[in-house]
Amino acid sequence: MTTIEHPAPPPPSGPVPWDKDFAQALLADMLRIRRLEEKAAELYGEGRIRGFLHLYIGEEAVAVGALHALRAEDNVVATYREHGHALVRGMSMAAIMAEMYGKREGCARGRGGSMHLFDASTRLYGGNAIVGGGLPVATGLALAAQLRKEDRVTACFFGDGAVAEGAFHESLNLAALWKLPVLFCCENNLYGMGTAVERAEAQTDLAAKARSYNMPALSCDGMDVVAVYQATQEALALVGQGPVFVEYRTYRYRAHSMFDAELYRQKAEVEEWKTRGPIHTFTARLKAEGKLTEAEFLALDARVAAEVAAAVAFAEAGTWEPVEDLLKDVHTP
Amino acid sequence: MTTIEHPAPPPPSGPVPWDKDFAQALLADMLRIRRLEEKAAELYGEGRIRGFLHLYIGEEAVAVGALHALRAEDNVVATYREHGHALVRGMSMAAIMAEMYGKREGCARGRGGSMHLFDASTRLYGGNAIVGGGLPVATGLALAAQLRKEDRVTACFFGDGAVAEGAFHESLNLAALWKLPVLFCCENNLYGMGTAVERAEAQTDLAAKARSYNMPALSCDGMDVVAVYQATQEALALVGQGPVFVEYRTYRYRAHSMFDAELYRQKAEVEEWKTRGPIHTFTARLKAEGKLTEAEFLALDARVAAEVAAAVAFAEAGTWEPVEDLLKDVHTP
Amino acid sequence: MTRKLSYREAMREAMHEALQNDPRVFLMGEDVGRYGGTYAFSKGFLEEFGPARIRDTPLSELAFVGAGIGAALGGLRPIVEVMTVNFSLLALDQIVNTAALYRHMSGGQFSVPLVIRMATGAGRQVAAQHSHSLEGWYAHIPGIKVLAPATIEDARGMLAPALADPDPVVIFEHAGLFNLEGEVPDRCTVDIVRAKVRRDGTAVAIITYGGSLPKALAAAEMLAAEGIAAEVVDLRVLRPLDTAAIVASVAKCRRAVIVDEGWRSGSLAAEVSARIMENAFFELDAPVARVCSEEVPIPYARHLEEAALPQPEKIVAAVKGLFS
Amino acid sequence: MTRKLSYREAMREAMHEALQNDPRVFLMGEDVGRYGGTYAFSKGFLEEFGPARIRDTPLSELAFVGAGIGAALGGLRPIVEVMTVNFSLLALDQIVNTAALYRHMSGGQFSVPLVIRMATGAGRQVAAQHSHSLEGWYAHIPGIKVLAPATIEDARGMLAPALADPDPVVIFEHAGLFNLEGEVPDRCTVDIVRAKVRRDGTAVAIITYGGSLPKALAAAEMLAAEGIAAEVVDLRVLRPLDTAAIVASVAKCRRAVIVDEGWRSGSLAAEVSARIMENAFFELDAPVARVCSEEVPIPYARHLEEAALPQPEKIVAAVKGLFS
Ligand SMILES: Cc1ncc(C[n+]2csc(CCOP(=O)(O)OP(=O)(O)O)c2C)c(N)n1
Ligand SMILES: Cc1ncc(C[n+]2csc(CCOP(=O)(O)OP(=O)(O)O)c2C)c(N)n1
Ligand SMILES: [Mg+2]
Ligand SMILES: [Mg+2]
Repeated sequence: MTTIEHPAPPPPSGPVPWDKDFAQALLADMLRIRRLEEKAAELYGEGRIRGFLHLYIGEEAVAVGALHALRAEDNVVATYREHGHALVRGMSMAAIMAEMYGKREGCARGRGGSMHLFDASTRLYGGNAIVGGGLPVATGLALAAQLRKEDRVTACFFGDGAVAEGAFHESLNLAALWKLPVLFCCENNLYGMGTAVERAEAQTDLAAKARSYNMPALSCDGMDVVAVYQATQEALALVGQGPVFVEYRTYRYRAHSMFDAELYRQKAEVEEWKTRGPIHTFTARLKAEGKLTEAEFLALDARVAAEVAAAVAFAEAGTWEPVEDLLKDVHTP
Repeated sequence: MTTIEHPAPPPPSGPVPWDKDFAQALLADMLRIRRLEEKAAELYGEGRIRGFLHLYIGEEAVAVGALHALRAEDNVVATYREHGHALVRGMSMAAIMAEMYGKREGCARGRGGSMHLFDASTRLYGGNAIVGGGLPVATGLALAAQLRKEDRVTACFFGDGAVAEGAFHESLNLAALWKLPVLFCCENNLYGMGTAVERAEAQTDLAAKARSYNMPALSCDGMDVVAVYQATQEALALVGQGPVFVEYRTYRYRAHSMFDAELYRQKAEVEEWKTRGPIHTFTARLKAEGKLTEAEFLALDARVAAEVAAAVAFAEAGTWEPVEDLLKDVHTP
Repeated sequence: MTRKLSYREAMREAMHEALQNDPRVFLMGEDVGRYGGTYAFSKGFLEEFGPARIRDTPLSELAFVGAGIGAALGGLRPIVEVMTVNFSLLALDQIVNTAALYRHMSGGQFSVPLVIRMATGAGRQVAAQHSHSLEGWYAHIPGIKVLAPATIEDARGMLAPALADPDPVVIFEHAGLFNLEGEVPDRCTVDIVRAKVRRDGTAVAIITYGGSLPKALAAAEMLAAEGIAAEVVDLRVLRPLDTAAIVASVAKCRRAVIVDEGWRSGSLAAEVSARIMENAFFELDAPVARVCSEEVPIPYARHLEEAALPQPEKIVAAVKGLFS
Repeated sequence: MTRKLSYREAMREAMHEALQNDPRVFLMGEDVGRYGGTYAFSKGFLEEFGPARIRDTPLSELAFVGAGIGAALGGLRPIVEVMTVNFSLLALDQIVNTAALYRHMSGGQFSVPLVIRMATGAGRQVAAQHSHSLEGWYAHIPGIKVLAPATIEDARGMLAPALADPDPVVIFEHAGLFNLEGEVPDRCTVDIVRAKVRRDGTAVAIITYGGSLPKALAAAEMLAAEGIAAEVVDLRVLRPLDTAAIVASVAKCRRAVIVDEGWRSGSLAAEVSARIMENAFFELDAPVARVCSEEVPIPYARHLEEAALPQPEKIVAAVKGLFS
């Protein structure tokens, strides 16, 4: 194949509508995710991290733009590809790293690992390793907010692959029927594992699918943190009347998990999308607009590197949950 | 409530586009279903029939119009409300009645009862008491036809209630994605048990929902056997390119099953729909067009009554499967 | 003081009380509202408590059970009614992969105070797809509690402690019991911890639960007429099982028959038998026997259905087999 | 003549052969095609057999398993791959309420010649939602057969008879075995009826299946070093169970330990224990013991996961317990 099967969108352009501090904060978060995961991949190679590890590299603009548009009182439900969401939501890099090490100092005391990051203090309801499994739960969280008259949106992240699951259909219908404050955040990275969206969905316009539940649906360039933030804000403004669906069109640069020969896509396709990388395009725009100097970028990069190093050190120094506590937390004491 | 929640459509009108024989055959089938079920209800009251019994009374035009449009080589998958489908498809009234009696002479040797009528000889793949349960099976039957290059459509009947099930979503997507020859026949009688469609579906235009899978979708007046037949034919003409969805707008006159206080709908609503009854409106049209005389009608009615009486006699005279054969047919010998 | 109630009325009262006492409690499921409940358990609730708290759901078992989990996480105390255990298969993923795991997987951060109720069992000629008894499956899952009220008192009293439990509780209500009547105390407090001896005896322990309890009691009556004093143990709580009560009864009677409407292979009865093996082997005068459903999809015809299910006569025969 | 194969290669060869020999056979499941199979079992198949017979499915477990049922009814011989048993919960309704019941419910008119394969088991630190062992659940259902190939030979040989079976067969492939290697005969024919003694012994019967077989054999080796000659029985066919083989081994050894990766309560091990109770009680010199998974969602951390699962050391300890 010489033509690229899934061409990348044009690179993001236009002015960044934010002040320097806010813009740099978002850039920082994208970089934090990137570096954390690069390190995690390395540690996986060394056997420090085991099990399944799904990297978000390439998709950072989505979690960063979307979660910065949310408020602290909102709920977040994520997938197994959720390091970014946990981090942006406020979980410390150290707690994430320790969890991936399986250490007691991890957010879930080492019981969950990479796919199961939970944080009650930031209303992060997990990490869920069942595709589509978070959708009904998010719907119920929104039902609780509605019945308790709490001003709280539940943002539920899921992939394009999840759209084929019955859970998607049932949850979207329920949320729309009951006008629940759910933000359905579809991270369309064009593949569910090795299956391209056009080989999984008869209707590949996922926003059109969502509209069939009588709910507003938007799409945006998920490689552009500005577009993500704006679309999410726009969606949030509509959530008062019921659920809203947002499709973030993005791309995964790395393998699906750590075992994946990537037979299902072209190298050239990945390379093309990499030229639209959310971090370097945003960096370039900020620089062009005078909102970031090279020195500031280097300082930021160094801060992030230090944070990663500290997180690794924290995880390395962590302890093991005693085996006698194996049965702890099966039930509430 | 004084206004009717779910008003009936205007009565069917326009010429009946069929010759006398064909028209009378369809009328006969509607009457056969009606009388069979009236008798079944009576026998239920007497305890001759037990378990669940779901009557199709009011909806006869759907099975009759749709199944007459199909060919013998097509497959049929139905629900627990399937006496009509079995009968029109060609199962004898005697075999149906005996099955409802639990007799060995029943189509499933008394193992299935009312909800599980099966007939290999007419390609009736059941009777399924799980709402939505037939949809994946029908999809697979169509896959077999496609792979074996057989010219065979699989007609799958299901109710409005089934549309909320994940099975609906997954099956419609699969069938559309793989362009399988399935006719999705939605019997929208406005209620799933006691839940009106607008209390179950955020989008109550079920054909619009089906279109979101990129498949053609039609709606028709399910109280008019002519409209049903024509819509089904129109749909069948499109099945070559993949699945097609047809919504038959109909109404159930009786309770959902034999235990139902019908608290969820107005008596006036039922009465209004009864004035649009598929049998008497069609009878009137045929008479008006000179395609049926009163004498012919009476003769037909008498024939049907005799068929019902013979079916009851057959069932009464039937035998019980020996208890020693209880474990038969758990596996193929 | 006691009063007479049917099982149906008892469940209804229990739900009514919960809805009245705790604004966090709500009821959600298919046809719980306008229809009045499939088995009339919630008749009149919609009018009394309104549609926000008595929620008719679409036919979306996976999503509304999952929504129950989310609502519980969000601070409510949902009672989710799955019409029957047969349809709960569609919701199992949420129950097993989400509700049961949440607390442990989150390192103790989140509990799921959810009550799921469902009708179970055969015996009404509703045929293969509507006659499952899968209590044993649920009792296999760490992270949930499983209850089987078999008496009017338990039907009346088990819901309150289930709702007070911070973790998911699944309640199985056998459809064959709904019309049974019995006396209940005015203030009906029962635990959800222990099994209970429903009839004292010394010759054989008949261990059972749910819809088989009346059959076991009938068998005990028949055995009494022949001079065999059977003890009848109602497990009540299917997870975690009350091993001590099982062992105590077996140690006393030295013989045991387990009655379980589940299919024999892999039944809950197997677990009870294995526990007796492990904890009371040396107390046994005869091998423990099981009376379960035959390994066949439950047929529609009455005589075949009866033959497929445990019956008092089969229990009596099994007991006598232990003495021969 | 024999040759060396890995479990993965054995399964791959078995599928390859079936696809080559029978045009009715096709493979359907998530990522069986372009991706080459989640565990590389079907690498290269798409190129060789084409997209009509190697069908990547959307993530719709309920529908594609149900479509397998329909395709089987329609005259094909589908191999449906459910990526892991964990996700099979989403498809259980079709398996239990449709596939298993079809033949009986239709009075013998329709059979469903469907093979469903799925990976099962824990041990790779994939945490609570990806570590279930629900073989025992499936073994509870009348109308299906359940296989657990635990050796390279069985991995190579069980698919053909499963495909030849006119009724639904579920095959569990323990992910911990995929890289194991072993010798298989050139023409590999195995039955799907009988259990098999994998190591002869006289002092204790260790009865197991699937991913626990290597652990049981390791335990037997350790016991041999201490002078205890353990026999190891591989159940192989989990439904219907080969009771005769179990009883024969127990009768010979007079002591038994059952090893099962399922959670202890309601495990398949309970059924085996109950069958020994019923059929070999008087042959026993000690109560039958079980080594199962602890009753906890399987944790991610390696040391906790190891503690949660059966291990050779635990088996050895359980065996020794029978002699004290
Ligand atoms: C119900 C279920 N089926 C299959 C899997 C295996 N699996 C894990 S991730 C994945 C792909 C999901 O794709 P998508 O929803 O697009 O999310 P992405 O991984 O692209 O972020 C699959 C098939 C699973 N975890 N759960
Ligand atoms: C999965 C499932 N959920 C619930 C039920 C109980 N039930 C039987 S019929 C029915 C209503 C179905 O409504 P619809 O699909 O509109 O068909 P209708 O009965 O109106 O013909 C319900 C809820 C069931 N049989 N299966
Ligand atoms: Mg994706
Ligand atoms: Mg309906």
